[in-house]
Amino acid sequence: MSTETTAPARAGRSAKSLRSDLKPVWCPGCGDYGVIAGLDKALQELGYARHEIVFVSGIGCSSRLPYFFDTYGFHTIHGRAPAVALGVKLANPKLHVIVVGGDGDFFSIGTNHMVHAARRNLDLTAICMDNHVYGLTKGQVSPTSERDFLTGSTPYGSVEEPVNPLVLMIASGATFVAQSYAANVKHLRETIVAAEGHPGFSFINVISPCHTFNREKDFAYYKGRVSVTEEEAKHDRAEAIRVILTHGEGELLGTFYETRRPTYDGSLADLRRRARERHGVPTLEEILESFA
Amino acid sequence: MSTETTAPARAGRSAKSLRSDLKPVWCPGCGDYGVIAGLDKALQELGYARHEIVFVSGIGCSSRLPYFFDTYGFHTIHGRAPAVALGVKLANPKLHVIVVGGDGDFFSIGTNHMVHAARRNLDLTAICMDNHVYGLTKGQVSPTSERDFLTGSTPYGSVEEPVNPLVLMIASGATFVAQSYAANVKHLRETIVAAEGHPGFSFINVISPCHTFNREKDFAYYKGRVSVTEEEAKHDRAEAIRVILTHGEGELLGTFYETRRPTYDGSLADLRRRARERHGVPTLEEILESFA
Amino acid sequence: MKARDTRYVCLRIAGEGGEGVISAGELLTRVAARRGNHVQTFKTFPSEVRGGMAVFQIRTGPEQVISQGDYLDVLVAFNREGYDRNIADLETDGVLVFDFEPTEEAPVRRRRGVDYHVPMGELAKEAGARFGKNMVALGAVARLFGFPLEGLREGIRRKFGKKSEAVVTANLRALDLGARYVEEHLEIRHEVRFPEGDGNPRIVLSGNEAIAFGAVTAGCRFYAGYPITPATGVMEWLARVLPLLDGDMVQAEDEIAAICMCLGASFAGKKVMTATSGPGLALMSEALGLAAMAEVGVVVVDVQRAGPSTGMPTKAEQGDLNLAIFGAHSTAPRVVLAPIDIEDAFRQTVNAFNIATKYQIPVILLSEQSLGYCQASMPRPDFGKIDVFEEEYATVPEDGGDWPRVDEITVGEGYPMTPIFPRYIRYDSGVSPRSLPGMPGLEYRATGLEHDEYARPRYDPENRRAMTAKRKAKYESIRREYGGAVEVIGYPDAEVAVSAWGTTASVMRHAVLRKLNEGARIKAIFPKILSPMPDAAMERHLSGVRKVVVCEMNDTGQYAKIVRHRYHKEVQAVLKDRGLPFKPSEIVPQIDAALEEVVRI
Amino acid sequence: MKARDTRYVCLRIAGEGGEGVISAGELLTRVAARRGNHVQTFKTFPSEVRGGMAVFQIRTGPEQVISQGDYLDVLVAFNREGYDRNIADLETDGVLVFDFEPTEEAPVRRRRGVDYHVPMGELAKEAGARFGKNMVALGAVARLFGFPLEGLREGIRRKFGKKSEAVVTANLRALDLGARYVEEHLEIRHEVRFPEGDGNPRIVLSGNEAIAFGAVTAGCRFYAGYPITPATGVMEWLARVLPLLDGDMVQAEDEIAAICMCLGASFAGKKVMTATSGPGLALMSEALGLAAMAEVGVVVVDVQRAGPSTGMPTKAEQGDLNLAIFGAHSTAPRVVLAPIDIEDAFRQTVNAFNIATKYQIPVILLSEQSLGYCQASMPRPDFGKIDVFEEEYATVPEDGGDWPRVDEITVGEGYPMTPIFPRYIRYDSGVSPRSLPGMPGLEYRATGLEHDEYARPRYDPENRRAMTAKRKAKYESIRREYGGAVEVIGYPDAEVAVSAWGTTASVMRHAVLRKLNEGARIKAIFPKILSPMPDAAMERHLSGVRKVVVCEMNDTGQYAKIVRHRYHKEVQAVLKDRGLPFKPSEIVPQIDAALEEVVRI
Ligand SMILES: Cc1ncc(C[n+]2csc(CCOP(=O)(O)OP(=O)(O)O)c2C)c(N)n1
Ligand SMILES: Cc1ncc(C[n+]2csc(CCOP(=O)(O)OP(=O)(O)O)c2C)c(N)n1
Ligand code: SF4
Ligand code: SF4
Ligand SMILES: [Mg+2]
Ligand SMILES: [Mg+2]
Repeated sequence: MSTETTAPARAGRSAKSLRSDLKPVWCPGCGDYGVIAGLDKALQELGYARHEIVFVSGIGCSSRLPYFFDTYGFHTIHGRAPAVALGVKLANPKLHVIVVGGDGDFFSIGTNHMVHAARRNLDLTAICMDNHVYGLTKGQVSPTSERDFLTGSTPYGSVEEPVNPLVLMIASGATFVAQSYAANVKHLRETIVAAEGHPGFSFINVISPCHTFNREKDFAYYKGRVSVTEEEAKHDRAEAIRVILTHGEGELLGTFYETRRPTYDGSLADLRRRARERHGVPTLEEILESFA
Repeated sequence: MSTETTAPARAGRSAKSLRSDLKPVWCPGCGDYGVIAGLDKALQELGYARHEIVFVSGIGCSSRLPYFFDTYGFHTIHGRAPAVALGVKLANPKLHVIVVGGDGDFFSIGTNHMVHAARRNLDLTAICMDNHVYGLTKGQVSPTSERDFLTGSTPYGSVEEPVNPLVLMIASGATFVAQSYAANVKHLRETIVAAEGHPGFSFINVISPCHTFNREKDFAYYKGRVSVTEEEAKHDRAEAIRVILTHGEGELLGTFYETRRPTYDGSLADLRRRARERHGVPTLEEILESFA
Repeated sequence: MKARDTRYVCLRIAGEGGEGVISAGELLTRVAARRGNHVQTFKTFPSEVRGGMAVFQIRTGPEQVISQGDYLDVLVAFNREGYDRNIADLETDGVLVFDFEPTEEAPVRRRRGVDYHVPMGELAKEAGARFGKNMVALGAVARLFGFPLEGLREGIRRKFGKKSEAVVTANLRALDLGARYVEEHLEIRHEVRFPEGDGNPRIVLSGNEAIAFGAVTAGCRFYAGYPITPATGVMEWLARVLPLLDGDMVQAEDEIAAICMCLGASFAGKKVMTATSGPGLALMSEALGLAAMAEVGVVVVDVQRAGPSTGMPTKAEQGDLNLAIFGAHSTAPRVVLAPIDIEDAFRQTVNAFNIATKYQIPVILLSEQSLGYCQASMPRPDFGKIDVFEEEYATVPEDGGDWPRVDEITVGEGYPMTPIFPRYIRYDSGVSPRSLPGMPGLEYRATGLEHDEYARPRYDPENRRAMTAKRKAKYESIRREYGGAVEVIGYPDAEVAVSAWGTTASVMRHAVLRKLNEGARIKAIFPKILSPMPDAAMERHLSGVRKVVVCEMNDTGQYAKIVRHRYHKEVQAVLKDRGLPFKPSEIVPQIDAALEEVVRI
Repeated sequence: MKARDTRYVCLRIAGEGGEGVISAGELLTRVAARRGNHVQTFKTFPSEVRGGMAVFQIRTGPEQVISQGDYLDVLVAFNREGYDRNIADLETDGVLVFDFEPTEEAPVRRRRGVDYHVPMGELAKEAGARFGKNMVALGAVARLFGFPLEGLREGIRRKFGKKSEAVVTANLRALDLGARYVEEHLEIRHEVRFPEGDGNPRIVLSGNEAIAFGAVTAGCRFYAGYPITPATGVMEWLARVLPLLDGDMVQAEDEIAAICMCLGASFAGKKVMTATSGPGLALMSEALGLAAMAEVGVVVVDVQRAGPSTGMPTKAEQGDLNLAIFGAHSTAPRVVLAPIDIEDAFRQTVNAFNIATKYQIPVILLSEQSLGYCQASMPRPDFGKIDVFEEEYATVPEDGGDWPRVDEITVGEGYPMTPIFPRYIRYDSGVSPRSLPGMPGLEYRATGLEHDEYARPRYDPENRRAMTAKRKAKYESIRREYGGAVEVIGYPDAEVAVSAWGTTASVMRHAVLRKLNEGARIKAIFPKILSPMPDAAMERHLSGVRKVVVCEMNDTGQYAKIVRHRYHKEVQAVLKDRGLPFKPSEIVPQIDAALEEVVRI
């Protein structure tokens, strides 16, 4: 398959947008609408054919996203999207695989898979719609919620230190780590385009407010508290972590870390090539002889 | 219960050592023997009563450790020891809970629980016996194995970047992070004593060679390649990570990071106290009235 | 087959998610119970947070309400969709209250019955209550069906008082506007009236609350869980209450962590619980095996929802019976209970803790979406009459005496003979007294490996046989204790029986009482424990029965197969897998058919 | 009941883990097969990496070896413990070769039979082969039982050649010293002889290898797994072979990731497999539900081991049948197969892929510890005769024509009517043609939510009913295709039948053939698919049967209950849960008892 094959014309399909006809089920004003917009723009800019894109998601408000694009998609189970995505990408490395999900999906039940996807440096982009709360289950504390956060499951305030997704992903071995914001569609688009251009595991944490269950942290709250970093992306892990951790009040957007190392899919292709060069490509009959 | 109550004398119990009569099933020369020795010495130095110690482990050669101490223990399932330990500690915060396991147990199947235990800063000590390989299942690649490592599951060499347990634990929020070595029982003992003295989640990565399945990295290999850091423990996360990552060849022992913040058990005790102060301690009958 | 009991009223509100359908319904429910009505409610809402349809239904009457009945007496439709999707459930002579414009293509067409148009949205705007449509509706409903407004006013004050006076005022205004609209614009042309309360204020609990409260009553002081619809309510209730009782509620990182935390706390002496739904129970399968092997008690609540996989998370199904009974590798004894209504949920939860504690075994409590979200009035429990099992721990033998004798198979070659605490000593009951970490002289290591009586790993065949038998013995003890746990209604010698589990049993009870009233010779058989099955009692009650009608909310008849295969009975399996509970009217004809057939034979 | 067939020889080597028991055994096995012997082996070793007892057993004869037989003809004991633990299994007139000093308190006491002391350890030291005890033993065995040394020498060269010439030389020296010791010091006083090979070199595979090779044969090109005893062999074999076939083997971070990676790769067009054991299968329960709902084919191998929980990881049990069949929340269709021997493992694996691919469904292949680690000779498969199912994908309608018509229920209100690819179109078979990511114009989103034919989330009752029926129809199609998949041996009109699954069926076959030889009127019934059960054929073959002897390696009779409950047969369940497989001699008396009883009635 290749980009030359064009999809058949279809009634109702917009010439450029990759959006599907399904209306998002999100609350009006949900940050995730901004993420859709940024993604759509980025994908148009990248010129990807819709049949070459695969959105993989877990479960959560945010994980509903694949339905709203007229591309391939796999709406899987809670927390497991990175593992499913690995299978998709290795089965067909030509596909553009984009993993989307929420802060709970990625950094609570899904942490193990995120850490290992980052470590392997599989060539895909993971976009976390971080609203610091469990949206779909109607408001419980999430691993990115701040201390003292009041929710249905923390009626006396959370006593847990939030995880910093950016730091965790850098520590785990992600090779492109950025933060963006649902209300800054331009920045989001640019960041997604850059992440897609990066060969390896790219992680974008998108601040995507849930004004239904995280009322304080709505768009108004972020107004004036969000700024785009002036600094260049660091190539040094400790340095990048320093930039993130020493940033004072407010939220910093930007690409904090970027480095190149062999991708997992690339290394495996290389491994296959090396193995076959050394041992040849056996027929079934030849394999049988190894049992003789 | 308290340390004053002394356990009944028992035939065969050594006056000081906390070791049990069960002979370890490990290969002769396994690094884990050193870990037992260091632990035994540290526990004696700390003067803990055996009935107040609980070893919690997952599955692996290393996870067999609880049998070899005559204390309480829970030999659970693969990867889940940190979660079980949380339950033990919260049920009875007076207990000294020590989680032990292997690199696979902690950083492959168990990653999610390790990250969140660190984040919560539960007051316990986790000791990873890091042999960079799966011992019990007879030699497969582990998340801490180096690239190109040849094992049963990587006959053409591993293509994955190893995870750095120290960096990952610091990034996750552990408040005491150290590395030690099975052959340096003195350093190990001191590190364990310090970790136990630290209120909060302490993580010690112990290089513990498996000469059976990671033949190259035996004690001989480490001889001369292991040094104890001269630097003080950093209180700054980025700094600590820098020290670990910029260290050149060889393995560095020492405490890299130490900080104080509220422990999970402490915060929960506080939360309970606050809640009861505000709302009182209801009887069942009073709770019933909330349904009226 | 019309057997409407006019003393009961069933009212449904249907609207857009976010329009306050649920909260209005809950307010009405609580106020009704306070004045002494018996009530039972039912709700569904879309898994989308906003949008989609939300439905709240309340059935109320002079006696304990045991099912939702068949048809609605009143439908309150906030919009066209609410009408379209629900009108079929309204009695032909029922009352419709609606707020939308009927058009020529889509008229509100009913042959009989009474319709009232109330412009709820408009009135809400008028009241300045942005989201007040639901209160307008309540006001109108109160006036239309003779429900005292004062109770509702008081309810609004209690409910919103904590928020702000402005909210209270706006809602009160909306309520009054609704009532006033009825007074001023509508002529009452129907008979339906809310029943009078008997003046005994009742308590109202949802299934989730009944379970959470049951847990606390049984002594639960540690809960770890992970949010999941429709079980989250259990966790959220306990998050508020446990700290007040010096207990902890931990939101774990996932379901595997949740059950493992529980096992740790149970090992260290707490009574523990976790609650989840099907996907979470599936994830807990491995750890449930550890609980069985290490003999650590734990109560796991599964508030079932429609699967498979994520399925329809806000819809009802009784689909997890197989997983609950069989979802373990190897033989890992576990107990399965399934409450049939709110009061039963409370009592079975206490029971679950007693079994888990006494037998050191995992107990799975199968609740359901339609129970978890359903609210009902129940009598106030008498705490003095509730048995709560408290464990006796092992002690160190006095004067340095020996531990209780253990069998010689436990003395394996190569194993040290130092006398240590025989944690897994084989008594006839299969249960061995345990110690808690912190107790001096009783150290041992709980383990998921096969082990001997001293908790030492052992793989030899003799030991294996002995320890497998030990764990099995425990299971048999439970069977002895609960062998008679079957509820039977009707004629002992009936040739047609009906059977069900969970909430379907409650609905079926309704249908059976109706048929018994009509003089039908039938009986209903409801096992109170689903694993181990109370075989002796089931067989006794089934003997002589020629046909069993089994109703179940799943696609394959998981329970029907037990009755058919285990008891070799001819089963007429009535399966409903559409995300919604049974109605009595769907069961009655099945009983009729079975009766007819048996007569024919 | 002595029916020893002296053409077969069964030899066991027992020693300390790490003494090379297994590798010596495997060498002997392979060399025997090369000279045309039929062989089957069995091994156990402690889960501890070093220490504990290791046992290797080889049975060889002139025809296909279908079980390990009852007693040993030869026992080679490397030490006292090896003797003590195994001597009971040696034929009273069997041959013992041992290396330890009998003492007065613990003599080597046998009434009949021949004993040879061979100082293996000492000779190994003499040979300068540090770990050469096993080769000394092989040399002695070869000389004692007439096995050509040259084959073993060649085997040693092939095995160690890659390491270094020094290793080869040391091992060869040890071999020769063993042989020489026999020649010089022992007088041969026994009859047992290794059978002659027929000169047709055979292939020898372990169960794990047979499955891995079957997968590759069926077209598997993606494997993700997590190491676990006793399944790791599947993964390690594929790690070597898949890259050569341009496929990938991924060691996942855990079992949940493993199956999810497989689902992703399957969705994108690969034939996929993962292999695990009980604890891993338990962890995969949730994702298996996703596979069923999203209709993504996957083959999951469970090499069962003794549980519950971690249990006895190196010991055998057939304990996961319930979990395999029922381990899902809600109704999640899945297929369960269980090979009975090595050749069957190969063929059933191909079969599993065909079913998974054709029906887009998860298939669980239940292997066992005693199959995974057992090696056996099998005939070379004829690849031309093996059916491998290849999928036909959906295509875009030509000339912009319409998609195939779908039923009107799929047109939900509020759902856009744009004609999109009906991925889950409801055909009678329940199977819908799919597309792969990368195929233009056929975009869709696979999903674990309930959905309509266009793969759009939908929760309404009508759609639910239709889609549940669709998934069920698929299940029925499989039942139709495999309804006759039952192997039957013996008299069609026998009143006594025996039945079993997995490797116990293979042992049982041995016992049945023995009884049939003796003229017993019995039959054996082995279903070749365990879920969905081939009911039609099972009922046909069971009709007229008055008693069924079911043998099974678990504590509760998971399969026995199926036969008893599903087919209403009187079942004599013979359960063995001691970590070790059945022997024919344990089955024969059960058949006798059943025969007697049926005659008596
Ligand atoms: C195994 C499992 N556990 C729990 C759930 C319930 N659940 C669905 S989404 C979700 C978390 C939602 O939070 P997040 O990932 O942050 O996404 P958001 O809704 O905020 O976008 C949970 C706990 C589930 N579907 N499956
Ligand atoms: C759920 C589950 N998966 C897999 C296994 C098999 N298993 C046992 S230990 C182990 C890993 C051992 O490696 P590590 O944790 O590094 O410990 P080591 O043996 O090296 O000390 C594995 C994969 C298991 N017991 N349970
Ligand atoms: S609940 Fe929050 S995250 Fe979910 S759709 Fe609404 S605003 Fe968005
Ligand atoms: S295999 Fe390795 S880790 Fe395991 S006991 Fe032996 S040396 Fe130690
Ligand atoms: Mg979120
Ligand atoms: Mg290891």
